[in-house]
Amino acid sequence: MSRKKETRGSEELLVSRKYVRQSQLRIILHNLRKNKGAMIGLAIITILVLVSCFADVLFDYDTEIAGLDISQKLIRPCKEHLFGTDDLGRDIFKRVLYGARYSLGVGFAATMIGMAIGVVLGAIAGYYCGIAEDIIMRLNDVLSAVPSILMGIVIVSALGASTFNLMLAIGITSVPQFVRITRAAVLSVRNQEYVEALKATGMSEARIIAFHVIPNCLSPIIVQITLRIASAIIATSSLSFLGLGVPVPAPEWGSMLNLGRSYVRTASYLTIFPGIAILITVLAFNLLGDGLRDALDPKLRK
Amino acid sequence: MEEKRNSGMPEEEIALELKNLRVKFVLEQETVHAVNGIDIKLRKGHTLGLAGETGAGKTTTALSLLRLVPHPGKVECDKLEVAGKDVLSMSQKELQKFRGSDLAMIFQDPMTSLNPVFTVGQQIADTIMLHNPTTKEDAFKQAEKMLELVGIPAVRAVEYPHQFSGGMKQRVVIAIALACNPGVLIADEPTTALDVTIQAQVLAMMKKLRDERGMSMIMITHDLGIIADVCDEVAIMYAGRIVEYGTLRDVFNHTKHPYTEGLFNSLPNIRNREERLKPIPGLMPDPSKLPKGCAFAPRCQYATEACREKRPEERMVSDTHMVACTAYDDPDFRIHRPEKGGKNG
Amino acid sequence: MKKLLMVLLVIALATGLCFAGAASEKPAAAAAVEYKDTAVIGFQTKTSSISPPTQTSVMHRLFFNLTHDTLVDYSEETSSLVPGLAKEWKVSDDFRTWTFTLRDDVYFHNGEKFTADDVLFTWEYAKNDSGTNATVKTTYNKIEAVNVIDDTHVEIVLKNGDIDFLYTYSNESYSVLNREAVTADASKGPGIGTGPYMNDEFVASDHTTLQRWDKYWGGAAPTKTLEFRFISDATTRLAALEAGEIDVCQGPNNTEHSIIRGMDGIELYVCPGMNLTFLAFNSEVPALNDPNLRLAIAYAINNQEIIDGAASGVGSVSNGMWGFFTYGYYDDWAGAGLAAYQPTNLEKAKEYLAKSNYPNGGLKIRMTCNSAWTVGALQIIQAQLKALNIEVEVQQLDSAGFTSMTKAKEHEVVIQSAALTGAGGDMAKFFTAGNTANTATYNSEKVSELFKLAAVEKDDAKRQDYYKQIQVIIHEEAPYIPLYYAGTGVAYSKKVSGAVWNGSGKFDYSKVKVEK
Amino acid sequence: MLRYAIKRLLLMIPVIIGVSFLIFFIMDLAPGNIIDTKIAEENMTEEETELLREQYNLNGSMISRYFKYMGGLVRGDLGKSYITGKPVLESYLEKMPATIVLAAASILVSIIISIPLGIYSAIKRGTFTDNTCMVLSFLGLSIPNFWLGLMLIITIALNVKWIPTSGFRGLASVILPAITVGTGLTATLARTTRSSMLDVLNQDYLRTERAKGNSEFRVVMRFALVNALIPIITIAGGQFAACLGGSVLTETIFAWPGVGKLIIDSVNSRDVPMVVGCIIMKSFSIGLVVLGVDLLYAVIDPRIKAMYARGRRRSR
Repeated sequence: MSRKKETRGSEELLVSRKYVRQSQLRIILHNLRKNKGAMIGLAIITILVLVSCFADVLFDYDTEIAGLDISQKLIRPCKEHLFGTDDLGRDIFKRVLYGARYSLGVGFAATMIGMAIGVVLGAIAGYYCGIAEDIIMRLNDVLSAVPSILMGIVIVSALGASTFNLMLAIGITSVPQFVRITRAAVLSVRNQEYVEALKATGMSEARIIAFHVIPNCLSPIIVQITLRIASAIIATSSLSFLGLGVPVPAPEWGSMLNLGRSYVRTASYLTIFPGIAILITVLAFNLLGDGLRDALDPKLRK
Repeated sequence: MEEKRNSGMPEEEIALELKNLRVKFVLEQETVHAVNGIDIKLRKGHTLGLAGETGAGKTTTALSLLRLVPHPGKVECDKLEVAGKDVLSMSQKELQKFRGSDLAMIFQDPMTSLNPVFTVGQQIADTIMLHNPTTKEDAFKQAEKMLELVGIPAVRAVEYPHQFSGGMKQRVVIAIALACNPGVLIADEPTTALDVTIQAQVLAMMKKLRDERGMSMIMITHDLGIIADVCDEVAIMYAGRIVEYGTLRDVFNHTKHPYTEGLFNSLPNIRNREERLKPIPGLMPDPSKLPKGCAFAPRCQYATEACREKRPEERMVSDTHMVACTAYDDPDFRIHRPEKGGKNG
Repeated sequence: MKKLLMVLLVIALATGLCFAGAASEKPAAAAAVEYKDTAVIGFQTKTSSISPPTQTSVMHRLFFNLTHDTLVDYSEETSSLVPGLAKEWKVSDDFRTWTFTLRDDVYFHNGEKFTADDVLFTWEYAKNDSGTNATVKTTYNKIEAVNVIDDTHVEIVLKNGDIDFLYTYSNESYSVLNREAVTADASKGPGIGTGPYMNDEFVASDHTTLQRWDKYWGGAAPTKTLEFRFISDATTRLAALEAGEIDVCQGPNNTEHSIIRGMDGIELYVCPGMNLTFLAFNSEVPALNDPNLRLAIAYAINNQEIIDGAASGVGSVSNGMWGFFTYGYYDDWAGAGLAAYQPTNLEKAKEYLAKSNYPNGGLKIRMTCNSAWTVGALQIIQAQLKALNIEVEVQQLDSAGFTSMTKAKEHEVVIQSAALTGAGGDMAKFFTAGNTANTATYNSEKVSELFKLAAVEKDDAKRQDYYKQIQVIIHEEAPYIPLYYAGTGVAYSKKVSGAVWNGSGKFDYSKVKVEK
Repeated sequence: MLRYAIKRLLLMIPVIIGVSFLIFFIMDLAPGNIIDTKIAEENMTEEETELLREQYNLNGSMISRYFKYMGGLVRGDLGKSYITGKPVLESYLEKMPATIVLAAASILVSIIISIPLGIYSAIKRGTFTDNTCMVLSFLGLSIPNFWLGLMLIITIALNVKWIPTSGFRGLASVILPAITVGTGLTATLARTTRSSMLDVLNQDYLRTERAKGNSEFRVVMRFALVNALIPIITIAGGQFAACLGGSVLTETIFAWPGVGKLIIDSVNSRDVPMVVGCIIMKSFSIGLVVLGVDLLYAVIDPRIKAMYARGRRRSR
């Protein structure tokens, strides 16, 4: 396909080849780096991950995180306790930092579980119209009818209360969303000519879906991921109200929100700081998600 | 609209005048110079053909006339007058009144140029309501009349774009453009997306409407056949500049510019089957890194050192024929393509 | 019989202090004070029925007290039985046959006159109706026969004697229903009673509206309409009171007591409740079937710290697994040669620990609770027991999961709260086998024997002594560790008067009035 | 069109059967049953618990209880609640008006906030305003419902006399709950609006509209928005359907007699007929709303109407 090397006019060829050599990944990273928002998001997430990993080094779990001291109960934010202390006299600042690992873990892992199942089912439903689509979509409607709290009660009681089971419970309740989003995206991509062309080349259906159809539906999926992370972290607070959250006394932001609930008027800082932590985490994931989505989507590229 | 046509003033002779149009798109890594200084003078009732390969800046020129160049394009122009109005100084309000009534445009791809969720009749009536507001029913009736004019049965006015074929859609686009009887019509490769038979019908219909209404028109295309069929004058564009401009006879029979010669050589000659095609070597230059001197020099068989250094000025070889090529500094320079039918042939 | 009343009076005086302010009877206000014709009360636990035999929870009994009457009433101020629909009553020597003289000026809300036949009908209807509450059905099954002597006299014969029968029978769930009303409309009929207010509107877990019954035998109530709004969130309920939408806010958050005291126009009334929060050690778990270990834990736990930490200080320390207002209450442990659990005594705790199977601790105990409030208490106990090197794993379940675990005896230690009543016999359910409340699976022939004896002991002193012996045994074996009585609070607008607040949470609104 | 609607309604029957079985199965899996709820209230002896087991025939297997229940369901009888004894359908319908009013008001709030935000950030793509709009839309999702609800009550309801703090008392009382639920939905709807507007703004026919002489405002708000409506309606419809299932936290905070609180309370007290009945009704109403949204597509986009006319909707 490439033209015979032309002596004259060679510099144009060199010029136009500039785009060929850069690999797809470098272009994506290049665009990502350009997007300031995505960089801010990435920076916050790396800080959070670092804090989560080294929390054990920073704080000693038993004394500073779980150790309670009633005499230090409900102190307003001051020098020693930046965020004040909670109703059992524990320092909120340390608990919020330490809690990063739980909320980040639960939020991210639950969304990944939901995405893994949801995207696969959604892709199949979207690609193979007809019976497969009807079955999967109807099962999906059935699954989405189960209230998330009931799902939490059953999973936690059947498998015991642990952080992983909490992730499983929240993950499963976010599957229907992913199935619907992926199906809609795959449906619109499936009719494109290039999918027929690929079929014509005899490529197996699985490969077509995995390497050509899904990558083109990444945009709505990434948006859904970032949204689900937010609702996953918030869901832990309603689940921990019923005792289904991360086992006490772990300082998970959702459960801290829930514990501070009856102090909204008297000691609002009990809920404000975990709330802000959740807001920052959710924003970071979304700025990164947006940046990634725009970098990946050729249509939107300048 | 009536009184403008028959006033004898010489200016009225000029339907559209454009002086030194320059358009560049400023991106992060590079700046794309799409149009590098274009002058157009379109006389009333005449049709100017704007020819050139893709990427020569034809569509950008057309959009600049309507001041519709999308972000991040930067338009600079010394003068732009249409039907005696200075378009450059127009406010947004005035521009909106101007577009569609004084100057209208037809786009290349009919498949995507019509709003999918409104009926065809509605879209035409909408234009009418914009410029000469009347009752809804009346506007719809006028729309139906327009459809008849472009050869579509009025009864289909209530149908949606997806129920029309490519050719029919282009007729609707034309109907929309002509709904308010514009003085000047710009057609940006109106038939490129259509197959040949439909192409001939659409062109015939456009010519008939143009002659009936005495409309002046700019026909943008890369197909020299269409230019020969429809246009009175021709402008050959290359890398954002007009390299040759003149009447049909000037450019077709007394070709001066090597690039124009190259274009003609790329056309198969029906009469002489054995003749070998001589395509122009190389590709259009990268608009962000235009070479010094003549942009065509790297691909021009007659290119001299001077061509690569100096930017060619525009030279009048007859009162109606202009060429921008440094080679003509040497008076007896000739291109291989023979002249046909002497001076006035 | 008279002696019985005397003793009850003594106990009542001992606890009377907290009720002194109860009846916030306004001093004779200026003559021309006008009262609203509607009082609005915000309450916190949802109700699901207007038929007395079907429900026994405190909130339901509060409503039944307004809409129905029982033959005999239990007055929480004087902790004694007072005449209701029966003017007077007498009992046979073997405490089996109870004869009542009924009032003849009582009318049901549908205009029917109240006669002895209605007492008979209520018994027959409740015994067989599927909706009747299990405990109510068991009590009615203890009755052998109801004999109507004439319109104003009725005789209730029990299968076997029970001195405390009237205590149980005075419970609002045994209110009298009207034969005609219930036979006419099975769902609305049981809602028709003889009380000061009539059932008007009832939307489950949303609101209940009662209208005044003008022909009430005890004199018409001062306020025409009582509207009860179910507002489950305490903070919102308090805000509704502040905004003037409701006149009474039952059970505000303990955490918000401090703000309520600062609000003008609003009073806060707190009284040590009748709900005892306690720990129960499942004796079927080998490690926990060791009194020394349990005593060590009892002495190590600091109840006051739990109250401050988990209940914002609203509550009072409890030193015995017995209602302080319940008949036969005994807490003079020093007198009995024992050491009280509270205030906390670490040396004694270590002493008992040394004698236990885990001399230096090192064991792990799973403590389970069923509500978000008690999780805090368990976390405090978790920290306190570190002193004995005992590791506590805190587990929270939802209420049905919790009871199914305790019923199946799969729990180790649980933290619960139970509403105690005035009847000594009522405490048997915690200490005798075959009861779901016996979460400690405690079974001692001595204690069961003592309870049986007490149930039929005519001599009051002997009966007191039996209950004392039970409490001493329980104190030494410590199957349960009492923690604290959660205070019940109520916030109400200063314009409200005539309402009677009491510890059990079963407030009496029959005389409430609200100034304009 | 009608044939398509009927087909979708018929398709709902297997869903409802599937839902009823799944919920029955899950409720059986959950620890404890109705008797444990009653025990939690007050003490019972062994005989009494045995008596109750008979009454609720809990001794039989879950399958037998399920078929007995389905027998009733086929005749349209959703059974009676274990707790109140009232028919489930009656209790559900009693809660429907409040739920519908809250759902509609919340969607209204979500639309009023999200769509302008989405369009504005689509037009100003990549600039600072674009990011701030998206961050604003995000606040709703990251602030927990109960916290926002309580703050609204304390700050607004206490100071503005005509806005009640809680309960379902006329239209004024729906304002605060609707804001609490609505802001939670803005994140999703604003993002969808933004991405679908971005797709449409690239289309050629907008250039035609501009060339006709339309003002930029009309081009965006009339011609572009109409074409971008489909994904927006899908998400808004989905959110309305979800709200029909009630929002537990907001109903708890505002003492709103909604379906969400009813379902969760029934789950907590293991009132199986009420849970299954309410969830069936909930999925039924959600199914209707989703069908309504699908039919709405045809009204907006003639291409889809054409597909409906051919019976099976193969693809959007």
